[in-house]
Amino acid sequence: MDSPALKSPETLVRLYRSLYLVRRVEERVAEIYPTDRIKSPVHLSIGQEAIAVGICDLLRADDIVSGTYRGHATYLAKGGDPKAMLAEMFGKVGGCARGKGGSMHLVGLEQGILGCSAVVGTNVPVAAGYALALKRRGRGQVAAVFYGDGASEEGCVYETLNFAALHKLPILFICENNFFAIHEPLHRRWAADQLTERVATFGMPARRITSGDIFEIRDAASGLIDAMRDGGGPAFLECHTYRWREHVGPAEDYAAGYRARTDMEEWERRDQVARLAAMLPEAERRQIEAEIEAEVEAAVAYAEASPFPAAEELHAHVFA
Amino acid sequence: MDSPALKSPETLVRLYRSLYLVRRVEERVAEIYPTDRIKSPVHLSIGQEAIAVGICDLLRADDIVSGTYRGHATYLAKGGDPKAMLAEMFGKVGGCARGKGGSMHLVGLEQGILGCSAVVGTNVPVAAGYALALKRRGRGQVAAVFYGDGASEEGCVYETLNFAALHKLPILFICENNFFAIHEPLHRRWAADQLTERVATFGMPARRITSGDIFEIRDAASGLIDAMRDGGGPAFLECHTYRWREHVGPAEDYAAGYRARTDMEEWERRDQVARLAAMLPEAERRQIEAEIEAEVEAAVAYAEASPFPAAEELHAHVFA
Amino acid sequence: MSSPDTLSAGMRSLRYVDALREAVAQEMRRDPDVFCFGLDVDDHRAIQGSTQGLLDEFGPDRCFTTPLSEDAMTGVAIGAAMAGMRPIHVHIRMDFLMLCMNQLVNMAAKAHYMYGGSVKVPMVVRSMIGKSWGQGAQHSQGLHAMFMHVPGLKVVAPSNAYDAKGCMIAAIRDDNPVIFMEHRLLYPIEAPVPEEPFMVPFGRARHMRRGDDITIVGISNMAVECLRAASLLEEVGLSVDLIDPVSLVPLDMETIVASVARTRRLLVVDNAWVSAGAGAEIAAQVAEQLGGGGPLAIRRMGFAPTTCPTTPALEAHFYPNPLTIAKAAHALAGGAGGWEPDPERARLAYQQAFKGPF
Amino acid sequence: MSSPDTLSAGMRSLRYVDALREAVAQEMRRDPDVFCFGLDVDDHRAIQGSTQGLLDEFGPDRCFTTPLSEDAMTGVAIGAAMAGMRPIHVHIRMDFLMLCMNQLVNMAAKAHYMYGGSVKVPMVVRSMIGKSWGQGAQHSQGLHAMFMHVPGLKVVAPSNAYDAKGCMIAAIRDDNPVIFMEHRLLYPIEAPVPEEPFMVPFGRARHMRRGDDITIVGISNMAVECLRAASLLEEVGLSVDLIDPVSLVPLDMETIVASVARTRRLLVVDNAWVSAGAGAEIAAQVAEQLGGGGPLAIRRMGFAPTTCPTTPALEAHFYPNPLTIAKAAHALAGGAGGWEPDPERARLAYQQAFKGPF
Ligand SMILES: Cc1ncc(C[n+]2csc(CCOP(=O)(O)OP(=O)(O)O)c2C)c(N)n1
Ligand SMILES: Cc1ncc(C[n+]2csc(CCOP(=O)(O)OP(=O)(O)O)c2C)c(N)n1
Ligand SMILES: [Mg+2]
Ligand SMILES: [Mg+2]
Repeated sequence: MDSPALKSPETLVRLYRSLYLVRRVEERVAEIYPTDRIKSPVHLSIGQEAIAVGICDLLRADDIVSGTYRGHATYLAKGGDPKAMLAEMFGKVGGCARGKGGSMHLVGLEQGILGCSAVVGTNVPVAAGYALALKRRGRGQVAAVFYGDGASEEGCVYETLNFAALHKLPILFICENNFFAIHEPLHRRWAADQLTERVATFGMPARRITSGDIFEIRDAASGLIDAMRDGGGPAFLECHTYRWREHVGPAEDYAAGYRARTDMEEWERRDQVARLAAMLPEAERRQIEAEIEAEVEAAVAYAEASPFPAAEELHAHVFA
Repeated sequence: MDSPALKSPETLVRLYRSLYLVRRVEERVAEIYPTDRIKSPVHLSIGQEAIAVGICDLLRADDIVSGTYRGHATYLAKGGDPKAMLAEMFGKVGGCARGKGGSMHLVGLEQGILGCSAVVGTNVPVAAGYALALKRRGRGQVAAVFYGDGASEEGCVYETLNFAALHKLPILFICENNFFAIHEPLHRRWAADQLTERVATFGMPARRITSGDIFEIRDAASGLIDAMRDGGGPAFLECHTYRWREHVGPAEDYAAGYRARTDMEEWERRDQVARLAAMLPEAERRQIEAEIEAEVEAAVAYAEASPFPAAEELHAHVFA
Repeated sequence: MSSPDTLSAGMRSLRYVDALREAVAQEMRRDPDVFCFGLDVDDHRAIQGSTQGLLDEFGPDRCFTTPLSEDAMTGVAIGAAMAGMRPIHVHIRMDFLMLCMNQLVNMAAKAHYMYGGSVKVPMVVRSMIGKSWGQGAQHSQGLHAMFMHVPGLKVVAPSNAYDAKGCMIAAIRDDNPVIFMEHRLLYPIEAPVPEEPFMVPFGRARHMRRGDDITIVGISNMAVECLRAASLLEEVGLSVDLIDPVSLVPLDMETIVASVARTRRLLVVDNAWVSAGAGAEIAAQVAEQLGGGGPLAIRRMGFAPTTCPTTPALEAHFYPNPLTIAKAAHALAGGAGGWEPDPERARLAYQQAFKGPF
Repeated sequence: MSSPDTLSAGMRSLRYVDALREAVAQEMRRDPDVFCFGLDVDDHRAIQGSTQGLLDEFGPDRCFTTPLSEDAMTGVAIGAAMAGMRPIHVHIRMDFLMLCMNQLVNMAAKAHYMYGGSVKVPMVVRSMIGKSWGQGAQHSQGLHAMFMHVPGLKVVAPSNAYDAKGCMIAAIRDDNPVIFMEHRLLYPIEAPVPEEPFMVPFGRARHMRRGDDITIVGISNMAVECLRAASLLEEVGLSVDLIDPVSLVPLDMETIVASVARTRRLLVVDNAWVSAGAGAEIAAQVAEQLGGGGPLAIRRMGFAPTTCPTTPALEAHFYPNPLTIAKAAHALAGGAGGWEPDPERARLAYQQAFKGPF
């Protein structure tokens, strides 16, 4: 979809700003990682940013997102605070979870970011429960839940799709299909490549987007989300994408042999960060980038400066 | 399907014998139940016999079936011993599980009957695991697993369908759709009535049979099972049916108001026991019935006579 | 704290099941964020009557059944709770909680902590323990010990109608996930219960009987069975300090330890397996706190260390009962060997307590 | 019983992870019914190396990954086991066992019993406990207590390479479901291990050190941490009787009780929460058996009663360590207050033991 509205200058700027922020935060994390100051496993989404960014661009501040342990993009695209994110990864008390959650459990209720989970699939029914509350509230809010192709195999995800459709919950399910769960390719896990068709049998609109094109993703989600706000019930998007780095950690891992670098390179050619950069006037692009670089450095500085939690914090927050 | 082969006199006799046995055992159970000699909940399958009977008729002695807590038909149709079944329900040591399992946990490994389970859906992956072993053995054996429309909603059942298709396991999934889980109708549990279509997306043959016709069921299963023996992988049948009695216990429950007796009556008109009875020469039918009545009475007598297990048995069988 | 023993103004005698129902209905009236869902809560049987009337009064948005999807439904409860609602998720058997352990242990128990206090999970998970009449292996388990093991979950096991109502209201108003365990055989038993809403605070054990010779702790329905045992023991001159912990997390060890400090004898009777069970925790804490002070006689009772058999011939030996409890207490108190309470009297006492089916 | 301490003929020094791998490979060679499956067992990382080489040697029918479907895959293991195969189902984290509790508790543990002995379920469920480096809430749990609670499951927790190999072979040959818990930080630690297949019988505790002043029971990796604590205690003249139970079900209480009968002091250190945990069971049994004989000093240690935080600033206080263990033991043995073992020496001893990452 290349409709002019979707490429309005404002939209372009907003999308690029968000894409660039996610990309740069993760690249900085990867740079810092070998210094051991980040005391937490990191699951980078470099290469996959367009999905979270494209969809979150359509969400209102009072909408809700739910992501996974690979949730940096979701967190940032929904307006999460890079300072709180970095401090969390450094294990500092200024972190979004006061240092108790680390990279896999980013959270930001004020920005509508439900906490991420490290147990694959667990966030999906939780997001549906939140959507149930949104529906009861009747203010047209929606939830968007992101999960991987691996998560789509978990029983609770199927159960959730049925329940969400049955109760016409305002929730958009987004399967980020990067063809791998850790190092295991789809063909060792999926009997048939018909996930989207399967989800459609629960009686909800379901679409597969294979291009990785941020405008196509955003456009597809747009109609679905509008219908949802009016009580139309849930919808599903399967978005093909590719994880450029290793499953966990900052490096590339093509030498391991479980996948070919050429596969990545095909996706690299479609890189939405570079694509949108090229669509912007040079000066404007530079200004955005400079602003974001400053924001990222400020976040790192904040994380460094924030203290570790005091020992007594261990016993806080067991019960509310 | 009314092909002559399927209605050969031998087939007719075999099917009627099995149908009548299941029906009469359950009717006897219902009669005995109010005397409190059956010290176990009973989930009668009266009205649903044709599915188990039609499918088990195609199975070899060394094939495997797996049923549910509503498993009397599965147990008997696969050649389970009515004596051991009745004794089990009476809590006697002569029972198929030595009185330790009761009506919900009928078992008969010698006849290829995997133990039934009282936790809905749990038997499905277990049967697939057995099928995995059958495949490794390479003797053309198959497994048939029966479960309800309610069970189809459990996450582990979806997970199993994917795994079975992925590994081309020799297993026939049969969903006995009687439109209710306890008292809850489908429309309060299913977002869309597309179960069969959904299962097909796992890449296995999937068919819905709405007639309740034992020949149609048997015919549909026949081709699927043959293909399975040759390594064709799993298949799925959704069979519509109707539970005539209450969910658990011996009585009817139309007065409760959650379903109409007229719905049952429509199914009663299609009753396969009566239908096949009418297809048989009178004398032959009478003889079968007399033989089975005797078998049922012998089973009841056996159950009565069998002793209760001795107290020491409590501690037996915790570990193998 | 008022008590379930004495009928005073504003009280009626109420069955345990009706106390549960009344508590939920009153809270749903008070707070529109409370809702009640789970398999079969809205059918004519209404979970043995414990959800009767909720659908009529509050409509299908606030009282609804679910697909057979316990795992996801638990996640739904958690998510709704995070959004500020107060779900009551009902399971007709405690055994079925095994299907949602992941959500309960890995999400519900941990969310408040691992998100640094930024979310709360105020939900109630109701489940019933079955017994007898061929419930068998998969319909009879009391699995509270597993929940006691995991920080972040509260666990309640009321043994009478008064506590059932007071604990249910407290559970609904609690800002944490509460595992609320009921016992099927307690449902028909009546006790005086106030009409007004009230809370039974968690973490305060209830003294069901005062005595000096032995401390008995009875959990869930076993509190009732211990009461019968205590009356048998009275006949041979043994006085029992009988404690019902009411809530297992938080656990009122102070009351138990104070009692055992006097009696130096402890019998814990649980409606569950003994190994790494609630009784192990209570016995271990007592031993930690009082073991240094001299001899201490401790014993635990619970399910036989087997799976639960269906046949009554074996099931009879699977559970503690007033007779076996009384004999164990007698032996622990150094009573002369060979005491055999009249089984008829034990059984009689027992049947008087439970009007329900066996 | 031979032991992991002395290198004799036919032994080499082997890492824990390689001992596991060797045991599985040898059993797969011996018995074609043994197979190994679970998420990622066949990738190049091979579960930290513990399944390395199995795919090459035995092919994809006997070593294969699965979809992310832990619940159904557990059912698959059970069904295959019922059919006479011997599955080894691998989970990279013990936390993920919460996804398959229903199959483990309601099917695997019960099948032999509830089908009257007519089926067996010979399966091994391997899982690893994670620690440190931001594993956090959902990647660090030791949940063995839940399995100890349910009759029908065996539970093993080897703390060294010798026991890892011997227990794994015993587990594979066992006709029952065995929950086999490993600790990630033990993987690189070496011990002398025979080349030949051998079994370490379940239900026999291992005396890691003999002493008279206090009995310490250390579970899983805590056995190693207790060993360091014992050497610190030696310096102040306290001799420790250190016991590694090796298997938790069956549990060798005889050895533990005999030791405490001598020392009258028991410290149990677990790699898990304390409440209703393995330590509670051990402490309760000791109190039941020895409490009548005079004063008894008992204490349990384990995870802090909180969710596991990721930040090292808090995680450091979440786990027992040689320092806190030594101090607790010292206090329990009536040592004068205020003893502070040199933290540097404690840490040193600790690091010597673990070559792996923290
Ligand atoms: C329930 C569960 N099983 C296994 C794991 C181990 N694990 C962590 S990430 C992962 C792969 C998930 O793949 P996918 O959902 O496709 O997400 P991706 O990492 O590709 O973004 C696995 C298997 C886990 N964390 N939780
Ligand atoms: C996991 C689980 N959840 C709930 C129950 C309670 N229960 C017993 S039978 C049943 C209905 C199952 O319906 P279905 O699968 O359609 O089988 P049917 O009884 O109609 O043959 C339910 C909900 C259970 N036994 N197990
Ligand atoms: Mg993926
Ligand atoms: Mg049904």
